[in-house]
Amino acid sequence: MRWLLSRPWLWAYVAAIAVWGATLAFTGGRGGAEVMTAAFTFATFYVIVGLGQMFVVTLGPGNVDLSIPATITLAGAIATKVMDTQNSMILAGLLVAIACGVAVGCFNYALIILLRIPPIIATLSSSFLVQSTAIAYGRGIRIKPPSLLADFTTAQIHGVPVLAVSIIVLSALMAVVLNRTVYGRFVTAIGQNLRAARLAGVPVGGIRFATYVMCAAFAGLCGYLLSGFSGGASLSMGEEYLLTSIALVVIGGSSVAGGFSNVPGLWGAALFLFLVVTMLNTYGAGAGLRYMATGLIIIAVIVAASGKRAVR
Amino acid sequence: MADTPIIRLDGVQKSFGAVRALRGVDLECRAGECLGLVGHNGAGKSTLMNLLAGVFGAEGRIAIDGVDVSGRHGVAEAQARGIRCVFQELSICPNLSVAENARVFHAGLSGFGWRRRAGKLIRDKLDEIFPGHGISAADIVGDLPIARRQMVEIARAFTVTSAPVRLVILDEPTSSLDAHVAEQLLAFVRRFVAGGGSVVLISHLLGEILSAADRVVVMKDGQVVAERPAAEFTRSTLVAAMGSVAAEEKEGPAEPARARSDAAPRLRARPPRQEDGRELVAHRGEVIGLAGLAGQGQTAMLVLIYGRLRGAGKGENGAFVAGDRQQDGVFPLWSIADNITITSLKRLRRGLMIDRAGTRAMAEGWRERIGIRTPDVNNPILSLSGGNQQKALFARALGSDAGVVLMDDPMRGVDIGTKQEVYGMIRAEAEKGRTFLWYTTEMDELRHCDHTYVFRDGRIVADLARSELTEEKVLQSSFADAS
Amino acid sequence: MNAATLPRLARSLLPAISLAIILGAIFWLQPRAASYLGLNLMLSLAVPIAFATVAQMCVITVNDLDLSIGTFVGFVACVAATMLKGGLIALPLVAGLYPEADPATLPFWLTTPLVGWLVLALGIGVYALLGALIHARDLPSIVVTLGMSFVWLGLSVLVLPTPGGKAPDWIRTVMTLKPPYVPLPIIAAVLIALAAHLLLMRTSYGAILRGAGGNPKAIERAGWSLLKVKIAMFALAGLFGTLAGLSLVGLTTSGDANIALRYTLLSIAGVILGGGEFVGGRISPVGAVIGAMTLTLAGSFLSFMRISPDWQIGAQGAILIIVLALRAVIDRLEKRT
Amino acid sequence: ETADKRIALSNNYAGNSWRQAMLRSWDKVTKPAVEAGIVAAADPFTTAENQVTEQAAQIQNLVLQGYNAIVLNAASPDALNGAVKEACDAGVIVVSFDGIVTEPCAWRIAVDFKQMGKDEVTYLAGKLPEGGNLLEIRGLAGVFVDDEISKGIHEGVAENAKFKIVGSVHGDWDQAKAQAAVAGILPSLPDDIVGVVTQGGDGYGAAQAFAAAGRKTPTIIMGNRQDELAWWKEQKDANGYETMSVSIAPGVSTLAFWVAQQILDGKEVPKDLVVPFLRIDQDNLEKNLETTEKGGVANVEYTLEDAQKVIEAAAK
Ligand SMILES: Nc1ncnc2c1ncn2[C@@H]1O[C@H](COP(=O)(O)OP(=O)(O)OP(=O)(O)O)[C@@H](O)[C@H]1O
Ligand SMILES: Nc1ncnc2c1ncn2[C@@H]1O[C@H](COP(=O)(O)OP(=O)(O)OP(=O)(O)O)[C@@H](O)[C@H]1O
Ligand SMILES: O[C@@H]1[C@@H](O)[C@H](O)OC[C@H]1O
Ligand SMILES: [Mg+2]
Ligand SMILES: [Mg+2]
Repeated sequence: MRWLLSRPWLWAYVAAIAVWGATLAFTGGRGGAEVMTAAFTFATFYVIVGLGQMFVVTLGPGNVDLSIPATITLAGAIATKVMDTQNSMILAGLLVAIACGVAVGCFNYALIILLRIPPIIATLSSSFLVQSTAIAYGRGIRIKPPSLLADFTTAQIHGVPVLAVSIIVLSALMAVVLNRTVYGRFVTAIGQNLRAARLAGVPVGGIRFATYVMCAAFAGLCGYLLSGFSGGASLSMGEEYLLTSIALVVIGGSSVAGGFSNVPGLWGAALFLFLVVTMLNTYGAGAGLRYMATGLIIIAVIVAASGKRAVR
Repeated sequence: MADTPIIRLDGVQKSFGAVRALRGVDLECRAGECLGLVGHNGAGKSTLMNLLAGVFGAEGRIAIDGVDVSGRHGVAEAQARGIRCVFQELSICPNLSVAENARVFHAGLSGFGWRRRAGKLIRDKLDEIFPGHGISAADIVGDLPIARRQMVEIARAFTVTSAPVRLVILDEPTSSLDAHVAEQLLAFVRRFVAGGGSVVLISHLLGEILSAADRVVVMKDGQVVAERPAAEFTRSTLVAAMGSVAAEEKEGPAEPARARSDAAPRLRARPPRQEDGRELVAHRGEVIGLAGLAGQGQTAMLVLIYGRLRGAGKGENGAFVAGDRQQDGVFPLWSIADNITITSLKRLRRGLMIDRAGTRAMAEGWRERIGIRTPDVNNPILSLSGGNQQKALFARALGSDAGVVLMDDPMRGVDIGTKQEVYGMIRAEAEKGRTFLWYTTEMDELRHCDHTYVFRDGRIVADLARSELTEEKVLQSSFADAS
Repeated sequence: MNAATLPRLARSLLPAISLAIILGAIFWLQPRAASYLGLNLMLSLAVPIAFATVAQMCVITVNDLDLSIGTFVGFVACVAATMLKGGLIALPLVAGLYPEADPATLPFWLTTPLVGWLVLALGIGVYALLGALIHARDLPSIVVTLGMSFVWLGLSVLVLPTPGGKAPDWIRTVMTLKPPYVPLPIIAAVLIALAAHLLLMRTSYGAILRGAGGNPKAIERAGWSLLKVKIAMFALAGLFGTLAGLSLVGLTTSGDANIALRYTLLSIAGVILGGGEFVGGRISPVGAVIGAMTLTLAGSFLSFMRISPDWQIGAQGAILIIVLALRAVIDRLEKRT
Repeated sequence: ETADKRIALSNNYAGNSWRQAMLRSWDKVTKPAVEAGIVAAADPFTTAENQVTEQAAQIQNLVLQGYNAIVLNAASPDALNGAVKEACDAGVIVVSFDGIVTEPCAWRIAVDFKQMGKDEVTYLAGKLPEGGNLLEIRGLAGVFVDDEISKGIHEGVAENAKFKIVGSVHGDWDQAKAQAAVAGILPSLPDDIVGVVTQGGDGYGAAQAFAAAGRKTPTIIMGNRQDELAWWKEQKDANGYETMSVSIAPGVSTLAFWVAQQILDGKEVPKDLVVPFLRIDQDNLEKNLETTEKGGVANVEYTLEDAQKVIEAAAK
């Protein structure tokens, strides 16, 4: 119990379950399992980008990647065009999407390191360029994903989305990377004290580079899977991931000041964010009330979580 | 003295979780006296001073001017009653100017022309304590080297506007100052005390305590274990009172000077601003000293060499022991073990993953070897006292496989017992072939060096073998023009 | 003579240099812009952005970030376009309750614009409260203000479900003033910069406010209340945000919930462009205002360049990069000397 | 005579297929017009972030650049009035379309969005005389178009009491968003949803969400996007699925272009013009699908003659 209470991610799960319960209270318990299925389905995409964003945020104050939405869009557009609905090209599409992310990541880091632009502004500027590339390349034309990819991304076994299970495995892997590998330790060290990290022998440049690239690669992966899931890429497909990816990291119990983060919280936060919208839709709240409630609930969760953290 | 003490503590206790920092301390500070406070790292000195300054409360009785204020003693009250504190970890705002930092200290410094008044206030005090300080009131504090920052903070504590200054607590004020400036400070403390003020002086430099204090209080494990007039202590009785196991420092060179090897040096480096052909040369197994007044480019030299060693990649490896531990050393969210093992992680791998048993064993091993005072190496690093944090940083460097260890005035805040042990370790490691580059502001430590380079204004101005090393020579080249 | 003063001076001049360069480029591309009318047109929208940037700067001073300033400005605009002109009855929500009422017969409390002022004051109060909350519970401001951005947006949609309303005439009059010789936006920018500079850089309490960003512990140990500092800075942000909303609605003449979403990132970029830093209380009010004007002009510059629509968005990114790269170049040059 | 006149397109958003088709149509029609010397220039401009303030600044810049007319797809019907007024005062003709502005000095080429929403319900009433439960997918909150279409839908439902809207979500005119919103609310809705009323760009996402939940696909109104039409065709061939599709044709930008040209030419043009929306039904689905670019939007472009006809019709 003590162990549980001291987990930083606890509150994200508590909140998700509470919101889920509130939804069921309205429907009289009907559709609980289906809501969860839907929640896992969509939380999956949040988590993919959340993983990358979390590592970036862990690098310390001011580190954040605002180019995620544009990267998702570009990777989705390029991948669907490369695959051109052919099942034989699925793997090629995946590689292209990830390569596209890697390229954006390299560009981001080049701005940060060569031009010494603060990451927030660097990634914001690069997102404009990437979005333009996506427009010039795809011109907003929607190409259907290969059927196998569409099937894989939407497959369910007994109501359990296959994609969600795959990403849970990926998350577990990233949790190990964060906590048990030298890379993960180094990221956390840089986030706490950059100067000290450099003087303690951490290859600061290399680690930061790897992290920005990894984050963009995850965004590329998300764009690829998302275009498979929703029947093609669109120019606006990444939009909602801008603020969501940041909210996920922090609601999940990681520190925005860097140097301290955890993976399980991402899932709690992702489920929570999806379920809040579902709950408010179910209650039939108008747009105004819905926005307000969403905001207040986010604040409430962070207040509740902070109370616990002070005790620790 | 018949008058009531300015502040009086009775059976004060303070715990941080499981750590009992103070276990029933009685203490009195009187007007017109300098109280010296010594004790090993983690003895509870800083905790006690925080208490006096009202930073936090504690169990037990606190009386100011004979009035019991237990439970309602706070920073504002302490200041109103003329109690000031220069904390061990710097407490000034790096983004503000010197004058603005003075204003922060004085709520009354406001209204039209406050900046000019604040500037004059601090400048006058700096002139008084540290003649020739070279600090302007408009300087941004963050741009100043650490020694000057410390000078600003000390001077600020003595400035007066509305509330009087009666008791000033100086928690290791000289740790970042060179001998010359430290001398200025101690002289001022004597003058201040002579004028009826009261000072509590904490220092690990026993010479300072013995020369400046009237009365000495010795703390050990959260308790006062001895309290006598300074005149009744000698260096050795003081060390004995602290319960330090270390033998008293030997005088003079510990061993005969060795001739420098003719083999190719392990590294050579020239300061960027050096105009003549002088350069720093280090061989395997040597301990090289970097001396001079504080902030003359020694740290920059170390950082430069460190960067070059890392850039070179394979072969040579450097490890750095930070002196400014908050800025350059400590990872504040991590445990002691994590802090010690970070530089050695690549060695402590099994497959792709970090070997947990291995890291724990390493941390435990160093806790014992270097005597870090903590029940558990998995406690947060910030739960350690300043000196013990410093020991963890030593463990980090000595525990790595680095061939060259760069030390940036690393003994700041380390107690005398530990120092002796660390000196021994450095010697032993050097014998095994490691090279040490050691910047220090303490004359005594240069005696442990095979070769000493004196820095002034970012340049090497003297190059002394161990046999040539004397205090006069170092001081002379530190000040005089290199002619 | 301190060795550090020279680089500092160069860096503090940098925002002004960027502004001059971009202005020069515009005049070269479009000589017609170099006129009273041209400057007035190009810079009028810089006024609300400058206010928003100063608001953001207040929050950044104490090491926080405000992700809600954009929606807050939108909220103020919606309130100003409704209640500040026509009182409560100007709200579509309320008007629905009195379908056929004759305005003349409605009670005072339904028609008085005082309600609008009250709501705006409450908005600033909420900002102050946020500061208190963030300090008291040691919350990450990014998340709290992210939450608030939804709250303000929701409130705006409630106040004004579809874009519309009408700005009070006096705001419109003020914002369209045509003073002789110097266009209004330039006068306004100078005044904003001056006010913020005096407030934060010259007053004695301003030193405390900035010091709280540099070393909060030191401020606390000197006996100041960090709670008060946070409240003051957030309330100031609310005040400048309100001014941003009012000046914006004076220019657009009507409100829209989504009107200023962009201000959030724009204001952050403005502060950085102006030489401020995210942590450590290092800020420059004059720089921030110049930064805001540079960003506004960057947009004009682009439309004068006539880039293919596909790349117009990207070009905005490129401009940001180039202006900031200038900083790196000067830094490098400095290091070499 | 407009050979020396310059026209600019000020567009607030380019991030969806409809807007991209709109820009392509503009290019397709105006390039030849410029080459033929009908006008001197017809340059398109798009803002980066779909923001009123950004577009206001853009309009001011276009005025500075000396364009004679600005064709405007506005981010807000009211909030650009200040900038539009300044343009008019400077002698610039402003013609707004799709996202129209209310400033009296500007021309408006409006689609009756309210009617469009109402027509959706009327269609359903004809097809499903029994009535039943409906799901509404709305667009982006706080935007005029969203509000108008939704109003029309609700009016339609009020007139057809046998229909009931049991759920309403915002899909922001985006397939993926609509899919997520529908998937979230579906489990809590009754099993017998008979129809989904939409705003365009969200029908395919809704269909996906129904399929994922294992529910029977109701009659989903489509919004002329090619992927929606293709899905409809697939279903039609497989099981005779019936629905209709309706939206504004992106090519309306070209109508606005000609209208601006006519005004510059000195023609008397009424301030308010209405264009019909583009509706696709069961019988002309194939024909429309054929002419719609893969991944694009069903479209009509206008010629000068078409424009003159529209103007004449309005003048009567
Ligand atoms: N003084 C500084 N203050 C803050 N950030 C800095 C400073 N110097 C460098 N950085 C940042 O630290 C990062 C790493 O810089 P740099 O490449 O010099 O590190 P490094 O230790 O040499 O790493 P590597 O060994 O991998 O080359 C860069 O992102 C840079 O922006
Ligand atoms: N904030 C804290 N949380 C937990 N433990 C603490 C805290 N501050 C001090 N301690 C513990 O209290 C004890 C006394 O620490 P203190 O800093 O007073 O020692 P000190 O005598 O000043 O040592 P040094 O000479 O190294 O500065 C130490 O064991 C330290 O670990
Ligand atoms: O007119 C609308 C257009 O502005 C939006 O982008 O997509 C849906 C359309 O109906
Ligand atoms: Mg101490
Ligand atoms: Mg010391």
